[in-house]
Amino acid sequence: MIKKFFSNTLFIKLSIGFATLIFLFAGYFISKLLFDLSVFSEFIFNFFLERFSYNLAYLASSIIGALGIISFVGLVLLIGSWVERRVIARFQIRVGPNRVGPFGLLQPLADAIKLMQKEVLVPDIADKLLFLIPPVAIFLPAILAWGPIPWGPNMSYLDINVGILYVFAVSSLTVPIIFFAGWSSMNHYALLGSMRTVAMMVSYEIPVSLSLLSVALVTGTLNFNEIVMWQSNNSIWLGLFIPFALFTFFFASTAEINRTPNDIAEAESEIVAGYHIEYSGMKAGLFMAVELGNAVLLGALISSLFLNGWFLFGIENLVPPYIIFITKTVFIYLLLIWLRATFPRFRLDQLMNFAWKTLIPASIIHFFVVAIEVSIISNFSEIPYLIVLFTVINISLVVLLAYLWGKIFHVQQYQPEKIQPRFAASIGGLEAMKEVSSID
Amino acid sequence: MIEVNIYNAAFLLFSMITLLSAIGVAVINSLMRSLFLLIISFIGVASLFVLLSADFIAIAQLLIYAGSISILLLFAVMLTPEVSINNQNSKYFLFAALTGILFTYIMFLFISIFDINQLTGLSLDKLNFSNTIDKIGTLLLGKYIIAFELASILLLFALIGAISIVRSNESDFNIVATKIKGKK
Amino acid sequence: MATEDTYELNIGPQHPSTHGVFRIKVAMNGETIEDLDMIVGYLHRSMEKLSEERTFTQNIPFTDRADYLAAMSNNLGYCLAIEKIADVIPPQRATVLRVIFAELQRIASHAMANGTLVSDAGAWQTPLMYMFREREKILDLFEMTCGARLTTNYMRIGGVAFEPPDEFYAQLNSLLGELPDRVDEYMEMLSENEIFIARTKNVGIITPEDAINASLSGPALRGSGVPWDLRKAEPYCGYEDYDFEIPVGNIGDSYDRFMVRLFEVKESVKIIKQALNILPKGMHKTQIPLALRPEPDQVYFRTEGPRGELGYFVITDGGPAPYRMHIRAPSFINLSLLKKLATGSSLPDAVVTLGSIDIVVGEIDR
Amino acid sequence: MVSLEAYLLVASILFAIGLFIALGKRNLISIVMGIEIMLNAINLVAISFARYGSMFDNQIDALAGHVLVIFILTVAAAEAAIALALCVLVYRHFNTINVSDMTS
Repeated sequence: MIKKFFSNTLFIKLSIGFATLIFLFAGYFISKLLFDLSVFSEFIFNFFLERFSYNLAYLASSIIGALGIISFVGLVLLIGSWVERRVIARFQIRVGPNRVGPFGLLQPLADAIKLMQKEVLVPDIADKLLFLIPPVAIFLPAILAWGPIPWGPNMSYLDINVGILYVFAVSSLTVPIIFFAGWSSMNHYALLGSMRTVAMMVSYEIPVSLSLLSVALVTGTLNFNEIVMWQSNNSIWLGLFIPFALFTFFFASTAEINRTPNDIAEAESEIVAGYHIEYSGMKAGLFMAVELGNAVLLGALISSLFLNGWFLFGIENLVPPYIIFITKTVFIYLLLIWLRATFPRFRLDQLMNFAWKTLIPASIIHFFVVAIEVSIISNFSEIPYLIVLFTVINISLVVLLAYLWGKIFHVQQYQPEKIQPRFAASIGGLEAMKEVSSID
Repeated sequence: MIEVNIYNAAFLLFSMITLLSAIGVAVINSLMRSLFLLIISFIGVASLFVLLSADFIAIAQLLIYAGSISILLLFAVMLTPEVSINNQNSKYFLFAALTGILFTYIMFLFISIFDINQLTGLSLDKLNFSNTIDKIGTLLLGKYIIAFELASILLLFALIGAISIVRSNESDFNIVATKIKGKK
Repeated sequence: MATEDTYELNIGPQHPSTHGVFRIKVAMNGETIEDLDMIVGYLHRSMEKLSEERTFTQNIPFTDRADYLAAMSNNLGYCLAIEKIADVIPPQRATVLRVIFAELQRIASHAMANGTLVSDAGAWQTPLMYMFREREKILDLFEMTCGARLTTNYMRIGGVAFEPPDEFYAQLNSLLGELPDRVDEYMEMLSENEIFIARTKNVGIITPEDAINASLSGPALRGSGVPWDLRKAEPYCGYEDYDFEIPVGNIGDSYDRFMVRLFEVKESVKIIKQALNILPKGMHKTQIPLALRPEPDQVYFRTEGPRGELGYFVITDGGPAPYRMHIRAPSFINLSLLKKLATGSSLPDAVVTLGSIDIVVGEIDR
Repeated sequence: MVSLEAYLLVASILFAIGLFIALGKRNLISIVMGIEIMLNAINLVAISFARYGSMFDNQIDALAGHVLVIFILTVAAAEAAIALALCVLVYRHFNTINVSDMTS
């Protein structure tokens, strides 16, 4: 009887309903309790300041903040690879990892354990020192760049005035590290991959910097918090106001972090794995983890620079702001996964041509346009809705230009009906073969 | 006696990183390894700039030295293969070492006779500014505008010059080489 | 091979885009391929020699392993050759069943070829997985009929081994109903995809003259615009009774070869539908002597496999085994043009070209 | 608070190391590296004087050292580009970038 009741569908529905209610209540209280995490770091700082010296308090609070960021990144690396594999599996009509733990959630852990058990092979002719440093060193820029990210009000670890430049400078440190990884392997594939990386990153840093420059121009600051506040004060998302900068930043960043369709640095069908071909075991795993972390970092950067950070139409007063921020980040990350599951890869020369002949000139022109608009806005600040007007103009311009670009350059050239195969009957059947001349 | 605090510890750490990796650049025979150490030395100098409350300059140092000039050096090494991998001393290295030691000694003398009491940095603290970027921008586009424009022209010429030097074919080079020889 | 300006790179024998244990030794100058050597033989199992020791029927499993992605077509070619030399006439039902299975195999093989081509162009296996969906259904049909998915060993001298079960026809009909939609889906997904066009259009162009001089066949030849299909030119198995078209490409680039394969899938669907309509009742196999001893003779019989002209050259000396057997493997001959196509192109283009030629190493090395 | 002396000490040692590299190495690229280290030392001196200088009346003048460093960075970038282009050119001509080999 009791057994029958427990197997009843009504019971299951009831228990699910109760669980949801309890979860909602608990979530409400927890969110009230954890609304502003900066309270805790302030508490720790004051605790140490009262009992010990300022130095110790400074050290303790900074270490705790760093641990917070590192633990978040670690969590991202653990769950992110599961999310990526699972979502891509859905795209590919598969199930994905589903064996280890509930829904396969422990699969990344199992992978890590497996990778750690594997032998680390060092090629005999490799430069041993330079071979062993990069897998560890590549974590430094990946972690350091998380510093000035604004998680919420009062919740950025490095609230510095040069935030954008800092992220840009720190992430440019990955270039030599990747180069040393490829060079020291003494493998031609690795060398090809690292030279590709260096060439790509150097080229695509320019559009990235130009798009970030237009962000700085509009907001008048390089501080992440102030950029987020500017967007909420003017009640406009920068991604809407300067959509071309958003596109440039997104596309060029996918080239910088080696995501499809720009993952030519480690194109597995061409140069097998690129710069980390000779790394085995956990060392290769570290490179892959950093790639994943960089993808999430890109999501965080875009959501704070272009998508108004932790603000979301007043919802930030109800749920903790960092939850909103993480949601936006995850959204961008899912977009990256979508791209990865869908697109083939560009060729190196195509990407280079696109960077130098299209993206950089367009970015420079866009920068001038933004400068003119900003000066108009600052000179006629008494007119309301000027920003909205320019937003509409910018969006329509970008759409129009994209349409024209596609119209002029590609659709004409490759009209589907022109490049489709013909049927032999329409060109004269097998007799048509005789027309093919000059057979030796 | 130097007080033990975070600032001093950081100074010691960063200056040690800078100097030791610079010494490594001088000592190590493999050019790639010394290049790696050179990048670390650049990063150390950038960290020292942070300690000197020059945030913008620190980031610029990181961007230009560690991010760009090191890449240029890497490209140069890759474009001059095999023969360029070693980083050995020339026959003048004893002379060079003597020069370095002499220079350091002279600088010690200068520093020791320097009246340091004027330069405490406390007056700068009184000026009380939190953001150097807009001040630097005002200076660059105000007082030093001509130098700024000249620097941009210099960069442009360097860019064009570097490209034209590398792209020039052998006959052009011969002309340049004969001119240099003629000057000798 | 490598000069002062170049360096040597081994693509393979372990490389994701050589589709097997096939090795290309490349002299590269930067990203450009200056010279290349193709080295085959890593999968050599000496089938042609081994077949001299086995009876004609025992040799059929070898043909499964030659082109392991098109076992049915290889079975068919071999059996037709032996039937011609031994004057065995299969029953009508067996011939129609052979057509059905050969065309199903062609669809499966083309799905694999196109999927791996898109993977070589850098898509993260999504199109490959989509195309595997149809291939899996076809392999299910094979398994239902003869118990094996890949190495089918289904055709026999004088017919086919087994009668398909009853549920085979229902599943086949539902598959035929959805296949044209699937092909349209791929066309929507890939043939107008900017990146895919940028990667494959004008890459690895084979002119019709080159194609004919290098004795290319199959989609690689038809992609160049040469309308040559053995099913039309030298019909066998009653192909002359079916109504189907031969798609040919425009300029002979990788994109054209890809599209020709997609269109051929549609034509194969048409053939299978017609074959199901005319499928007669009766025996699926004639009785042949256990040890077939044909008169001393020689025969070269060629069929249109998924990769091109699949020929079997068999010499008999009156014994129960072939005196000599040679397989004209289409992949091997198609591959011969790679050196010309890849020299001077970049590494990614060479990979796409290799993928569009669609080699199977089991057939190359035999 | 570390005094100005310490920074000057570090800068002078760094400069001496750079001098040693620039004078005592065979490889042209090493010499360029030495020059970069020397420029770094000079930057350090400029910034430390800007930080510790007490003769400034207003904020603007206090940052003159920073502006100097920006110009040095510009010149360093230009110099590195030209010097390394010359290295490549020399390599193409002499097939070596060893200084002592080139003199003979």
